[in-house]
Order: sequence, then C-alpha cells, then structure tokens
Amino acid sequence: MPAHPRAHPFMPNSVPAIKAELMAALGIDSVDELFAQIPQDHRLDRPLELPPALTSEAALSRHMRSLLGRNRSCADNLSFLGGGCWHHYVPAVCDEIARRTEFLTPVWGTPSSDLGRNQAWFEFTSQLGELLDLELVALPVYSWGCAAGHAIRMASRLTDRRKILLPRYLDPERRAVIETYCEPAEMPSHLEIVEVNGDPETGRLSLDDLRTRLDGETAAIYFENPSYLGQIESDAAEIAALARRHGAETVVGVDPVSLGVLAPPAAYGADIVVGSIQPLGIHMYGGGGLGGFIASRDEPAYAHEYPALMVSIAETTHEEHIFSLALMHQCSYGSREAAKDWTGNSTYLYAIVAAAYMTLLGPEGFRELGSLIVQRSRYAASLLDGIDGITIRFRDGFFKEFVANFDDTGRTVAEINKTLLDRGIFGGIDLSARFPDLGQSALYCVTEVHEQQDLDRLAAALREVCTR
Amino acid sequence: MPAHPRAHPFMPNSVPAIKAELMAALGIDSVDELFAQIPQDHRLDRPLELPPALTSEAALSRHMRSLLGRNRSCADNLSFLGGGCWHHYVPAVCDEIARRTEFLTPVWGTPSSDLGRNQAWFEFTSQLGELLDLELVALPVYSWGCAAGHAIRMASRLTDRRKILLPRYLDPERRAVIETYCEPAEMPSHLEIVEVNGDPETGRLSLDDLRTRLDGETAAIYFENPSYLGQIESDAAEIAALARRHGAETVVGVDPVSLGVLAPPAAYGADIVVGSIQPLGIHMYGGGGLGGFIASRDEPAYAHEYPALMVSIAETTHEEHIFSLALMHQCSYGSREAAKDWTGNSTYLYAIVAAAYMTLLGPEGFRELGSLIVQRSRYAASLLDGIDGITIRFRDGFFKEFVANFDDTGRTVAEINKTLLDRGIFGGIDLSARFPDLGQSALYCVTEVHEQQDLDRLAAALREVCTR
Amino acid sequence: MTAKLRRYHAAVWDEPIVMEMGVPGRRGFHFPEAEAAVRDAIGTASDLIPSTMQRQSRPELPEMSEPDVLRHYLHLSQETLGMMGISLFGTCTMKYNPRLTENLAMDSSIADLHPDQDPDTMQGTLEILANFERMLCELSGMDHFTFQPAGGADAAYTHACVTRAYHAARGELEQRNQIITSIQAHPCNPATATAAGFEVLTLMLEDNGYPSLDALKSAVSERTAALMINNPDDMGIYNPEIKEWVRIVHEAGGLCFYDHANFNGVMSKIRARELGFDACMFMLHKTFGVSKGGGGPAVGAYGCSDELADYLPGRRIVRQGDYYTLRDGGHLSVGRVREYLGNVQQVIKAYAWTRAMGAEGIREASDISVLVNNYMEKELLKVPGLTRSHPDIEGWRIEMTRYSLGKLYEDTGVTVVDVSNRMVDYGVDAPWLSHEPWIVPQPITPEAGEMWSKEDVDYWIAVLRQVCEEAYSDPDLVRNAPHNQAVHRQGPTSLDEPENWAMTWRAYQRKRATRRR
Amino acid sequence: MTAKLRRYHAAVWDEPIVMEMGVPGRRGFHFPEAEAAVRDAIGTASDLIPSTMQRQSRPELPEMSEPDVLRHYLHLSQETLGMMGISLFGTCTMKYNPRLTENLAMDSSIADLHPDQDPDTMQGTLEILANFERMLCELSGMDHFTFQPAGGADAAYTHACVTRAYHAARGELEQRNQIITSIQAHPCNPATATAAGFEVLTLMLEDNGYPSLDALKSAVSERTAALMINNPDDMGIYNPEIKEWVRIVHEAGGLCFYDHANFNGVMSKIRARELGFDACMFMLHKTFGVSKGGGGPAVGAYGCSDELADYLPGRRIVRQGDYYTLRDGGHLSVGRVREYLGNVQQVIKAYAWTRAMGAEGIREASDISVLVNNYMEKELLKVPGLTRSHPDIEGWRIEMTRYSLGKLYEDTGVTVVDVSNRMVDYGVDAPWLSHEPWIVPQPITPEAGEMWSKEDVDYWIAVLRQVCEEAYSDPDLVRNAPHNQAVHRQGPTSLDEPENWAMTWRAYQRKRATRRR
Ligand SMILES: Cc1ncc(COP(=O)(O)O)c(C=O)c1O
Ligand SMILES: Cc1ncc(COP(=O)(O)O)c(C=O)c1O
Repeated sequence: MPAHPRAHPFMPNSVPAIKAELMAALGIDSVDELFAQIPQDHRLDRPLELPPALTSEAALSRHMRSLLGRNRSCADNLSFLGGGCWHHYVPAVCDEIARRTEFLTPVWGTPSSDLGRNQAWFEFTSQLGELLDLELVALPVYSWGCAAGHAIRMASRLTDRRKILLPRYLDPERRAVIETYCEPAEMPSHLEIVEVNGDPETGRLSLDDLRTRLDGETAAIYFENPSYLGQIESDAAEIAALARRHGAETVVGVDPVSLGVLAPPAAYGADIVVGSIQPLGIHMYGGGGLGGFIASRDEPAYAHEYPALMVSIAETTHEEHIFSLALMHQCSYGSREAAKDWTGNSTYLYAIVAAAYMTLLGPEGFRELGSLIVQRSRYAASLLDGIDGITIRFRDGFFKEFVANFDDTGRTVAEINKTLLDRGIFGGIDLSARFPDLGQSALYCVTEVHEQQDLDRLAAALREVCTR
Repeated sequence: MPAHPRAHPFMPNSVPAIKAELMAALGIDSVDELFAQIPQDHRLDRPLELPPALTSEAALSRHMRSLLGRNRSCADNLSFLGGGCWHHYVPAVCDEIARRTEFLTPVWGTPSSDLGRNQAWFEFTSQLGELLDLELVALPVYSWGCAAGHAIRMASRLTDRRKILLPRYLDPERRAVIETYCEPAEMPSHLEIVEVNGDPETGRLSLDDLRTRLDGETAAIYFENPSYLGQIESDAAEIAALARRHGAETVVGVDPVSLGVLAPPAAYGADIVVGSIQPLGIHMYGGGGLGGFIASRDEPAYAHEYPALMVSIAETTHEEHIFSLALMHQCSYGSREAAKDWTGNSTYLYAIVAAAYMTLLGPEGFRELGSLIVQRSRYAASLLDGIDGITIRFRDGFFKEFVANFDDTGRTVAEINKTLLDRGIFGGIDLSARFPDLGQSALYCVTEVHEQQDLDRLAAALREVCTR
Repeated sequence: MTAKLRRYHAAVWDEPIVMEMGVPGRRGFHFPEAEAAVRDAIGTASDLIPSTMQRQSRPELPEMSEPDVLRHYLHLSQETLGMMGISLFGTCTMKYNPRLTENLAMDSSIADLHPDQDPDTMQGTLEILANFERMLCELSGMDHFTFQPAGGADAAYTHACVTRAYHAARGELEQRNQIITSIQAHPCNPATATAAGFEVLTLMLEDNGYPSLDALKSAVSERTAALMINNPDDMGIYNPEIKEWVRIVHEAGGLCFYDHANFNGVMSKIRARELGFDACMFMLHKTFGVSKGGGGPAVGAYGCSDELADYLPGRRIVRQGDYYTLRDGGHLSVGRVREYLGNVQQVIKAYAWTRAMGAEGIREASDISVLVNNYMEKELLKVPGLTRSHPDIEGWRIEMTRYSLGKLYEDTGVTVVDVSNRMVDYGVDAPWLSHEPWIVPQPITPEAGEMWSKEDVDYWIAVLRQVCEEAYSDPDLVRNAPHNQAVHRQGPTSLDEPENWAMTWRAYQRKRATRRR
Repeated sequence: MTAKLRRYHAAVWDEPIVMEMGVPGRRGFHFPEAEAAVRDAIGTASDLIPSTMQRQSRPELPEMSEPDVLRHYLHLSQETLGMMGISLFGTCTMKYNPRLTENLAMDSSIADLHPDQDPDTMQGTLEILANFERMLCELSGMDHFTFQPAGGADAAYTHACVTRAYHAARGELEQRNQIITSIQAHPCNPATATAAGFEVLTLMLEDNGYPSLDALKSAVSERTAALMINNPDDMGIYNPEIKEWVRIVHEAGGLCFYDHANFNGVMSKIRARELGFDACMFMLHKTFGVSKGGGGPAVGAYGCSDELADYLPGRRIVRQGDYYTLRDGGHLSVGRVREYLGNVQQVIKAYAWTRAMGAEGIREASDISVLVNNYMEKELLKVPGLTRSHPDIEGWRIEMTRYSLGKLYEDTGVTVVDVSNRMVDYGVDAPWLSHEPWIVPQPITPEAGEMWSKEDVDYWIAVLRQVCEEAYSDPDLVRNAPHNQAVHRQGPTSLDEPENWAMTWRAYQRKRATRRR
C-alpha cells in the first residue's frame, strides 16, 4: 500500500482536502460525529473483512477474466437448451442500444427530460401490440413466470373466482413461480391450481380432461402456445371458447418470436396474453436476460387490474407528443397495500432493446425467423428420429422445441448429456425428473442459430453416443 | 434465394418501389441509362465473382468468428512483444469513448456542429503538450515512423540541409519508413542517412561516433528515448548540445508512457519531438493501433513546417470557446503540391481516445505507471539474467524493454520462441536478423500488464527451455 | 460555494414515433433461408404449421433499414437526459457503473450462458455468486443470500413468502396473518405483503421522525407474522430504538425484515443481523454499482439467518472444495419468486464493484455519502422556500434528507413538480420527490452518495436555488418549464381516463380517430 | 417531395476544457504497486532511472475521478453532430458502419494482437487479409493489393514511391521526374508526388469537364514518371477518354495510377486494370463501410499489376494451402510507407462489409448511388441561387454532383460557408464544399451513396432549399448561423497568425496572458 492513501477512482470526494473542506463547513473534526444518531451498541466494532480491494482496473479485469474463463458458453459450444430461456441471435444493433449510457445508467427523470427513453418504451408496447394484435401492453415485469402469475391474479380479480387451470406439461420453473403467486392454502386469497392433462398422443392439452375441470368456479385457464414441450396448441380456439362458456378468462403464454408465423392468441380468443421478451434481442445471461410481458384488449376492466407500469402517449402543453405513465394510482407506488400486486425496478432496459429488435426485424423478419425455426427444428427432429434408440415423442406440430425420448438406448438423459458435453454439445433439458411419465426424455431446442451443419453434427454425435 | 429479392438491410432504397419512383422522377426505364457517360468498351461485361453474400448478420457473425477463432491473442497468452507496438492495459473508459457513435462514424462538420470532437482533439494536444512540456502539438499522423519521417523533413527544410543522423539500433520498421521519407538518392530532394553507432557497453548512442558524424551539413540527429533496445539515453542533453553546436536540429522519439518518470525531451534540448500514441489507451489491433505525434516549441518557424493538421482554440462571435483548424493553407488540402508534405485521413479517433486516457491517468497515474513498468521490467531482466545461458545485454538504465542474449544456450531465438509458444508464451522480438552483431538476442518488453507471476512464469519456462 | 450555471439544452431531434417510419419492403435484418437439404427433407414452414394456427395478417411493424433503426434509437438515447447530467435521485443511490463490468457482461462468457447448463460449464459464474454471497454475509451478518429476486420489491415479496413458509412450517400461518410496517417504508413493503396474502398494519411517525415503541407494541400480537422496515428511512432519520423493535416483534413470534435499500450511509457501520433482524435485502442495482437501466434488470439480494435458510427460493449454490454445484431447495423452500438464479450478470457486476471498492472503499463511501448529505443540507437550508422535513429534529441526517418546498408553494404557487421541470433546464436530472403518501408537502429528496464531486453537488444546489429564486421573481417561468428540453411539459389531460390513455400506437390511432369524429 | 423540417437543437453542455477541470489529488485510474518480491529484488523506480533523466516537475494534467472523465467525454460526444444527422458529405461516401464489425474489432482476437506475433497465431487475420486481397483484385482487375497505406493519401504516396522504385530499377528515375495529374484530382495526389520528390504537372479542365487529350499529350514526355488521376472526378464527370489517356502515358513510359476514391458509383461497372491502369487505390474507410472515426484510422488499399508487385511496400501474405505466412519484400520493394501490415482491424471490417454486400449488393449500391444522385440533382436545380458546375455539360453525373452557390452569393452576399453553418441548424451534417482550388464559386458537393433513404435525401434537399430561401428573405439569419448549436460560429480572428493560434492549452494560457497585458 502506498504511504498516502490514494483517492479512489470512483469517489471524487475521497481526496483528503475535500473531505476536510466539507467537515470544516459542518464544523466537525471527524466524520464519525455525523453518525451520532446510531447508538454505539448498534455499531459494528471492527472493520469489514472482505477480499482485498482491486482498485486497479487492470488487476480487477484480470481477476474477473480468470474467473469467467471457467465458464463455457453456448456460443463456444453447441447448445440445445431452451425451455424458458433461449439462445437466439442478438443483433449487434441491440447491443449498441443496450449499452448507450443514456439508457444504461439512469433511473427516471421527467417525461420531458426522458422523452427518448419513454418514447422507446412506447415503441416497445406498440410493436409488441402489433405482434400480439392487442391494444393494451404494459411495461415488462420480471419474467414470463411473473407475468403469468400476475395475469392469473388479474383473472381471479376480474372473475372473483379462485380456481386456476394449468397444463400438466408446464415448465417447472414457471410453474413454481406461478404457484408462489397463487399463495399457500392457508391464505384467504389463495388460488387453487388444478392440472389439465396433456394428450399422450399429441402432447397438447387434453380437451376431454379440460372439459371435466372447467366449471363455474374457474377463474382462468392458463396455457402456452407453443407449449412447454414445443407443441403448437391447435385447439387453442376451442379451449378459449370452452373457457368463455364457463365465464373463465383465457390466459395464454406465447413466445413472441413465433408470431411471424403463428396466429396471435387474441385471434383465437385469449383474454390476457403473457410471455417472455428475452427472445427479442436479449442475451440469456445465464437466466438474467428474462423479462415478461402482459397484454390484453384495451378495456377499462382489464386496464384497471394491471400491476405493471403502463406508458401512454400524451400531449405536451404545446401539442407535441410526450410519453408518460398512466393509471399510476393503481400500482404499488400509488396505493401501497391497496395496489394491484406490486411493481418496482423491473426489466425496462430490455424493453428498449426489444423495441429495437422488433423494428429491425419488421414483419418480414419475423416471418423469416419463424419459418426458419420451424424448418430447422423439424429437420433436427427428423434426424434424431432416425437414430436407433431415439424416438421423437410428438412428431409434428411443434415450433422450436421437441421431445426426444431415449428409453430404447438403455441410457439416461443425464448420461447422454454428459457424453455430449465432452463433445462440446449441450444436450436438451433433461425431462426425466420433471415428467417421469415421459421416461428418459429431453427437450431439444432449435433456433435460427443452429445451421444445418450443427444439426448434422448433433445427429452424428448422438448416433455415436446412443449406439455405443 | 427467395423468389423476390429482398431489400438489403444496409440500403433503404433497395426496395423496388423506391427505385421505380426515383427512375420515374428521372424519366428513365433502367438505371443503366445513367451510366451512358461510360463507354461500353470500358465496362466489365460480367457480374463480379465474389464469395456469396452473407446478408444475414447471424451468418456473417458466425463466419467472422470462426475465422478469428484461428487467432491467438496477447490477452489469452503471455506476450513479451514490443518494439513499436505495445501491450498496455486499455481502460474500459477508453473503449467506451472510442465506440461512441458520434465519434466513431463521422467525417467532419463545422466547428460549431463538431464542437465536442474538436474540443476533444484540443484536449489531446493540450495534455500531450503537458506531458512533453511543449506548446505546439499537431493532430496525430499515421504512426511514429511517419511522424519521425515528417519531423526529419521539417528539420531539413528548417536548416536547408540534407544529412540526417540516425542511431544504428533503430526499429527496422520505423527505420524503413524513415528511409522512404528520405527519398532515394536519385531524387533532388533526397536526404542522406548516416548511422551513428551504439556503444557496445551501454547500448546507448556512442557520443564519440556522433562527434565524428556531426557536421555543418547535418540537418538533424534523430534518436529515441528510451531507445529501440530499451535504454534510457542518459547523454541526451549532451547529444542535443552537440547538435545545436553544429546548427542541426535535435529530433527525439519518445514513448509517452515513460513521461511520468522520465524527463521530457524538451528538458534536454530536443527541438522536435515525435512518438507513438498507441500506448495511450489504444489497442494494438495487430499493428492497426498506431498513431504518431509531432510536437515542438510554438515558434512560427517550426509551426510553418508542420504537414499535419493543427487544431487551435479560438472564439466564436459570442466569445464562447471554439476549436478550429489553424494554418490550413500550408497543408496539402490548402496548397496541393506546394504543401509541406501531405495529410489526409489519419488517426484522429485515437486522438480522442488518447485524450481520455491522459485525463484518466493524470500526473499520478503516469508516475505510477512509469514506476511500475521500470520495476517490473528490471525484475524480469534480473530473473532472466540468472538463467544459465541467458545474458542481459545492457543490465541497467532501461525502461520497458531489454535485450536478452541466448548465445550461450546454443540455440537460436527462433527455436526458443517456438518452444515458448507451445507454452502459451510469445517470446521477445528476435533481433538476430535485424542486428547480427547482437548475436542470438531477443528484445523483451515488460509493461504494467505483466504481474510478477507472469514474469516468474516466463523465467521458469525459459529455464526449462534453455537448459534442455 | 458559487457554481456558475451551465448553458444547457437537450438534444432535440423531433423524432417520429417508429410506427410512423419506414416504407413497405424495407428490411433491417435478414435471416437465411433454410438450407437446401433442410428444405428438401422437410418442406416449407407452412406445411409444418397447422393451418388454423397460421398467422393470417402480417403484424403492422415498421419496415426500416438497419442504419435507420440504429439512428432512430440513437436519437432517442440523446433525447434522454439519463444521468448525463447530475442525478441526485434520492432513495436510488446513483452510482458509478464501471465500464469494465458493463463490457464484461457483454462477453459471451456471461451473455451466452443458459441457466440449465451443466454446472461444469458455469464454474466461473457459480464461484462469483458463491463468493459474493459470502461478501454480503459479511456486510450484513446474515448467513445466506439468494439473488433470485429481480428487484428490491421482489426481495420484499420474497420475505413475505419466506414468512408464509416459516409460519406454515410451525402451523401458525393461518393465525399469523399480519405484517407490520411504517408509513415511511417503501410502498413495495405493504404491497408485497398484501400480494402474499397478509394484512398490513402501518405505523405513523411521531415527532421524532419514527413510529413510537408504544405504537409498535399495540400493533404486535399473536397475529403478527413479520415486521418489514427500512432504517434509516427516506428522510435520513435513523431509528435508534430499532433493536428494541426487533426484540418486541420477536417476542410476539414475528420475523423481522430489514429493507436495506438505504444501505449506502450505514454500510460498514451496522449489520442487520447484529441488530437482531432475521432477514434483509440489498439492492445491487443501487448500493452495489450495477447499472440501473432506467428500471432494471435489477437484483434484490435477499439475505437471512440460518434459521430461515430452508425457506429460501430457488436453487442454492454449494461449494465443494474448488467446485461449485447447484442444489434444489428442499420441501420447505418457498419455491421460486422468479425463474432460475436471478439476474446473474448484474450480480457479477456487483461483485466486481465490491472488489473494486474493498472494505476500506466501502467504509469511505459511507462516510462520504453522509458527509456530503449534511453539507448539502446546510447549504440547501439557505434556499428560499425550502425547509427540512421534521425541521425540529436535531442532529445530522444519514445519507439523504427529505426537504419540503411547501413554503415555496404557499408563497408562489409553484409546485415541486414545476421545480423539477425547471431544474432539468440547467442540465441536472430531475430529483426524486417522495414515495406515496407525501407526508411533507411538496417533498424533494436529493441523495448525493459518493460518486458526485463536491463541484457537482454545489452545482446542483445552485440550480435549486436559482429555480426557487425564479419561482419568487417569475413564477410563470418555472410553471411553464421546461424550456430547454426536447419537448415542453406534459399537458393537463388525465391519463387515468380510458378515452385519454393509449398504451400502444394502435390504441392511440383508434382513440384519436374516435375523438376526431 | 415535401419533407417537413425537423425542430432540431444540438445538445448544449457548456462543457469546460478538461485542463480547467479536476482537483489536486483526485484519481481516475490506479496502477498497482509493484509486488513485494519485485520491490525487494529491485528497489524503487527512482533507483533505476539515471538521475539526470528523471522527470523533475509533474505534468500539469487534470486530476479527475473516473466517472467525471467518462462524463466529460460523453458530453463532448453529444456535442458532436457526428453523422447522427444526415451526412451527404461528398467525396467521402458516407456509409453505414455495421455494428457487428465494430463490436468484433473490440474483441481480443482482433484488438490484442501484436504485429510481430508468430504467423501460427494470426491465421485468422492473415486468412481474412489474403481473401480480401483477392476480392479487391476481382473488383479492380489488379493482381495484388497491400493494406499498409494508412489512408487514401498514403496510397497515393505509395504509388509515388512505387513509381520511384519502378523507374529506378530501369535506371530511368533521374530522367523521369514528372508526375501528371489534373486540377480535379484530390490535393493528395500532387502533394504526395512532390513529397516523393517529383515535379507535378497539373492539367486544367476543358469545357467538357475534363482535360483534353491535347493537353495531356503536350504534358507527357520522356520525363513522365506517372499519371495520377481519379475518374469520375468530384463533379461526378466521367472522362470517357481515359483509356486513351492511359495509352498515351504508357507510350511515353509512365505508369498510370487510378485514384479510385470515387469508386462507389462505378463499382462492378468498370475495372481499373481493364482500363489499362497499372495501379489503383480503394479507400476502405469510404467505399467499404469502415467507420471513419472523424478522420481515421483509415486504409488506402493499394493495388497493382503483376509487373509492379515486386515494388510493393511491407510484408506480403503468402498462402500455402490452408496456412498463411508472411514474406518480406525483396530488394526492389519500396520498403515501408508505414509500419507493419496497416490498419488491420479496418481491413477486417471492410472484408466483413463486402461479405455482407456480396457481388449483387455492390452492384446495387452503385446503381442506387448514381440513381439517387441524379434524382437529387433534378430537385436541387430547383433551389434558388444554386447551379450545377459546368451547367452546359449534358448527361447524367455519376455518384455525386458539384454545385455552385455563386449566384446565391451574388444575389444575397451569403456564402456557402454561411449556408453550411445554417444547414446544421436543421439537424443535418455540414456538407462538403470542394477541395482546393475552388474551380466553381461557392461550391457545394453532396453525395448520397446507398445508405441514405429517399426520405433523408428529400429532407436534405428541403433543408438546403429552406436555407437558400432564407438567404434571400433574411440573409442575416443565415450569415449569423448557426443558432441551434452548442456554440455560435467561429469569430473572424485569423488562426494563421502566431499571436492568435494556440494549439495547446499552455500556449493559450501564455498568449492570452500576453494579449491581456
Ligand atoms: C427503501 C426501498 N425499498 C424498496 C425499494 C424497491 O426497490 P425496487 O424498485 O428495486 O423494486 C426501494 C426503491 O427505490 C426503496 O427505496
Ligand atoms: C479522390 C480522393 N483521393 C484521395 C483522397 C484522400 O484520402 P485520405 O483522406 O484517406 O487520405 C480523398 C479523400 O477524400 C479523395 O476524395
């Protein structure tokens, strides 16, 4: 350590002379005096024990890089993981916008001084609204799971009912979040979750089972399209119609990158639509890239149940466009315990990134993307289906994910994935613990980042692995 | 290929309807008509044969990354290469500034609309002026070698003489550039280059030899401090005094990161000072990070010989500060063949980056940096000196580079470096072909990026390699 | 202290809304066609999608070229003041976001990781998370931390969930259905408590700036599930009876949660666990130097004692020598408050920030925050029309002070919203006012923290003084502010009416059409 | 064509000069102390530096914290219009700089490469350079390219050097000491020719917009070393006799160099080699999508025929199957015009851009450049006070057209500099006027290229029309422009006088003191 402590690069006032000047202005001799309010017996009586400071950026950078060097990423390897966080290509423009300091660092100002950021938010909701064919889109919440949880609670408040139907084949992560939002049975506002079976033939929701579960107590049916297992719910309109017949809300979770080729849920009767914005130009960040959206028709009954912030276009005193928060009184900032659920710092930077992504792609980009994914994922499935011991569980009607079953290989998915890992391949998500009825199955995810050669390489590796 | 050609993402007017609209406005049916000026027999009569277009960014990104994956960088390995391009730590702030689109993409506007950029340039010259203790600093030229070449030509014009003294131990790259600038013997304006020997004991310039070469024809002596072989020219004041006595200019090349601890050349009598700005926060980029500066006292005689652009502070009509180009008439934009050499697009983005770097470091940063480098490089030399078969050629008085001789190992530097490479180490520059009199010697460069552990690792590797 | 006011003007680009931009047929991004072998084997996409599920009409997205998209969003970025000015946004602890870590986060070793990867391939991330957990334990005295909560409010929600699980495990959940908080607690505390199913009891402040022990005593009962409280509060007042509070709540069988959002002034000085708290939360996007992104991605790091460990949500990192693995929560775990491990890249940034600061830097940051806040207070109290909240409470405030422009408003009719609209005209970011409810009239809450230089703080003070003086001399100037921004102030139309709000362009198109009729 | 004019204002930060900022003792960046073992073994730095060579006084650099440094330069970036507007800067071919390649260049596989690394460790770079060389050969018909020249002017200089070496090898250098160029050639051609030691003959234009064959014939002689010429020139006029020119110069024993800076309009249409040229240069920072950086780093890719290959500067890349090595130039090589292989990262960006475009994209870019330029011309000729250079020459221009505001000046006294100072008030970047000498009065030279949308081009036209109309209706408005920038226009003081210029802060301090005396 140098003889004289050095001012810290992050702290312009850590210069002794400045501290002295400030103390002089206050007429104190020691900063300690300022903490008089805190009783001595509250105080920590020793210095903190933290690893040594790395105030040299070069040293810190090296330390961080050496730690991160222990990671192996989906970019350096060939990954087929999906299920709730997906490896899509992130356009360089999205990164450029995400790192603009004006967007990256601040909290909020006024609608005038934040014009650009608020406009970008409005462009996010407006474009997502086009993809969804819906007029009301809120700013994003933490994640798809959280969006689903909130939407289900909205549905319960809207219907004043407490029973929620969920598909049996649902991402356990999302499912766990939803359960938390439904509250334990002890709570007076508990929402009861009832599972609807999947059809063992198609992987889609069993309409028969749905009919037996739906009743006058049902607040909402929540399902996803494509489903967790990748299937396109072709009975979606029927499901929504059934729900409507029972006075229940239809809440649909959707992958926005599918919407260039798949019908938007509003078209088949969804009342509230949720989903992830992570695929819209946001890196996976080990799960840190999530963000969830909530959308619906622009009807006051729905609007009044949103917990999330909502940005509206408005006019200035001089008739310029300006963008500002609407219905603030109903969120937790506005009404504390009387609020609709709660809000706070969320994933608003990603809203801007997603806006840029949607603008970049435009209608044709989404169409191309959706088509390419459907084709390549089907190609992958067909390759795998030809391998001894591997069966594709639901052979068609899927979007980017499909279920490969390895029962006939006599090996577990865990074993197979370990062997793939040695070859630089991250195999699909192991479903065996999540859904034992699917046997040794894995959820393979194929997106636009997978070129044919990658899929061929996967097939070759699996052929080797499975037939050993 | 899709049936309808897609508009290209970089070309907003590549939409057929827009092209049609533009053609209609001109009353033409085909764009070909616009090329009527170009005679048919000038035309290429076939489409270009280029590799297939990668209009998909994902595909292009993958292609580029797979190519670049064949590189092995100084960051992933341990490099001791220097000699004219150096691995210094680049602060993240420098990268942030370098990539700001406002600085990155444009050419020029007006002094008012470019206020920020021109101010940053002025802050570059002003801070470099402080480091150099000089009042006149131009915007950077292409490289140190080019700066030296221009400075030598300035000296020749200033003295109206044509003989130039250069140290024998000079970077062959820089030397080759200088030679080009001195023109071949056939040219009427040819400058004759005369070598001054190095002292075999110290590696520094031989004053005795200098005395025999200096005469009334000598336009300039050019030397570097630290020298190419890393030595601090402690006789610099004497050299400059000798030159002055003969009416010659003293042109000194200097490494700006040494100036926190080393005396600036002006302090020992340099007339024109040149050097590289690459160490000031600019990546090596495989040699693409170079930039050269030229500086001197602010005397009209000197000012009038600069070929480079010069930015001056000035006032607006409203007495605000503004920054604008001075003495434009003497550069090639202003006077074509009557200009002082020539100028053009240069390395102006780097001037901004270097400005940010100098501001970040401040006087104490430069002092710390210089001290650390001197200590660590000496430590490295002392470790190597202890290894059987390795001799440090000039044991003290060096800054960041030193000469390690391997004669006694019985192996060539080339062999040793190949073996080091297998261990992830890039050994020092092989001097054996460049300066056969130094035997099997290598120029090792140590900077702040080399922690003690790296130097110990080098020593251990060399011990192994040399004693096998 | 005589700071010269800057001549400032925001960049004005008069930028259209993206929905109005573009031309049919333009493209910003291409995807390749599927490879020939794929097409041959599989056919076209429309063959693969059930016809009822195929999209019928193209989404009406803008059609723009790549450079135009980039330029549009760059223009919008320039039209965002966005901490390019001086932002003393109270309760949010504006920090320097080191560009090193922001750059690192874009590296594929962070950006391109899938949360379900084999732990073998995430050792770097897991080691950082595990080490940072230990560092936060040292800062708080807690035994465990989870990074799953995606914001401060989510950490509060996590606490409400942990509280449910804790009491449920004891069979007391039905009985213990009340959570106690104070009117000065952040709204997310009562809101998340309610969302978790609890009833909320809110204690009011006494003259000394915090609720009385008596009020607390009469609130606690066998129905008490937990206390959720921050300290110091947003007025900068530290409740010196907090240990007693914890004792009282514990005695009643409740858990105590320390909302440590206002940690900056007290870090290294006090530790939640030693004050008796069972749990606490740190906002990494606030105290720990992580970029705020205009509102996330964020992390509310939730810490607790060993006793609550089993209730934590999500997978836990387990260290085995130099190797790190993940363990699922047991049967007591609250499950998930959000998917996966949380905003991992933000945790990594916070780790790096903390390493850059070290123990000594963190102590100094706390010192400086408090020193500068009290310096500001001294200067601000000279500003006409400004008073301190609870003016009669003696003593120094911690890292921020709440003020009131109530007098200014009475004297001039100029509101604190007018004032902040005018402040931005001088190139400083709008200040924070107060959470709901406003317990002082026309509140304003600056917080300097450790990143703003004394010059910046002086400048900010000079701006506020200037604006308040303008309010007295030329109130319309302030009331009509801003004058130097990209647009004027928002008009008076309420956005709480269905006919006025329009959360998307298509809603706006429809409503505007309606209005025109 | 009716573009609505934007309300524009530049960001105004009133930012101090960095030399006035900071406080003694502040730090923006730390270096670690040398490790204990190093210190113990070696001692302090001052022991290691000869005392006469130790710095005596600290450099008077500002002392600032890291966040303050960052914010300062961010403010300056916002105060730079910098192609955030519409930049039709003629002769510079403003291009989209794909962010993919800009990001890639920051990757350590490009950024952290040392030029002296073993070729084993640079195979990626070498492969790209070798492939791009082949691509440029296809575009030009040449046999070789070098990327060593660090700008267009440096490529011209390279040609002058190659010319020297070529004639020297033939023993004719002393005799062949003249280089012929035209008054419309870029100033760097005559300047580099002179700097290389040649005498320059400059041909003037005839009525048809280019020098006559007769003028050329009377210029060539046994003293002719080379012709250096661009085509089309900056007026957009293509010299249809260029093949004849080449023949004449070749017959006289001179080399022909094609300055292909204005390549955008003719790429894929013509090839320098097939027109007979021996050498040419492409500006990668212009035609090939590389960021300009406000003036470099740049690349003037210099190409030549087999006959000149041995004279090329620098090391050459040699392909051996899939492996690439470097070979030193032989004894005929001109040596070096700059160190190493040139601005390698910029070549990589150019390669990526060219791959993104493909042959078809490049052809289309050329088509669009020319189409849009002629569309602009049609519209601009309606602007009051504006005429076309050489108005009587019939036919379409290539990718740019030079105009004159001489009439505007005569009518109103408003100069083209005034006009460009006013144009920026509407958020468009200042246009290029003309290189020296101005052969038309009050010249202005827009070039649209392929990256600006028709809407942007229409907007630019509308701005120029607006400004010209203002010149007629309210000339002072234009003469006193700009009005919406961070500062006003530069005052009248000449910066060519020693007492006025100040290229550094310390010079300014001294001279200002002097002036005050
Ligand atoms: C005291 C306090 N608690 C909680 C929060 C909520 O944090 P977040 O917005 O991250 O949800 C805040 C936010 O400012 C706060 O100040
Ligand atoms: C025709 C022509 N030649 C040469 C040059 C010089 O290029 P650079 O500025 O890169 O040196 C230019 C620059 O604009 C040019 O237009």
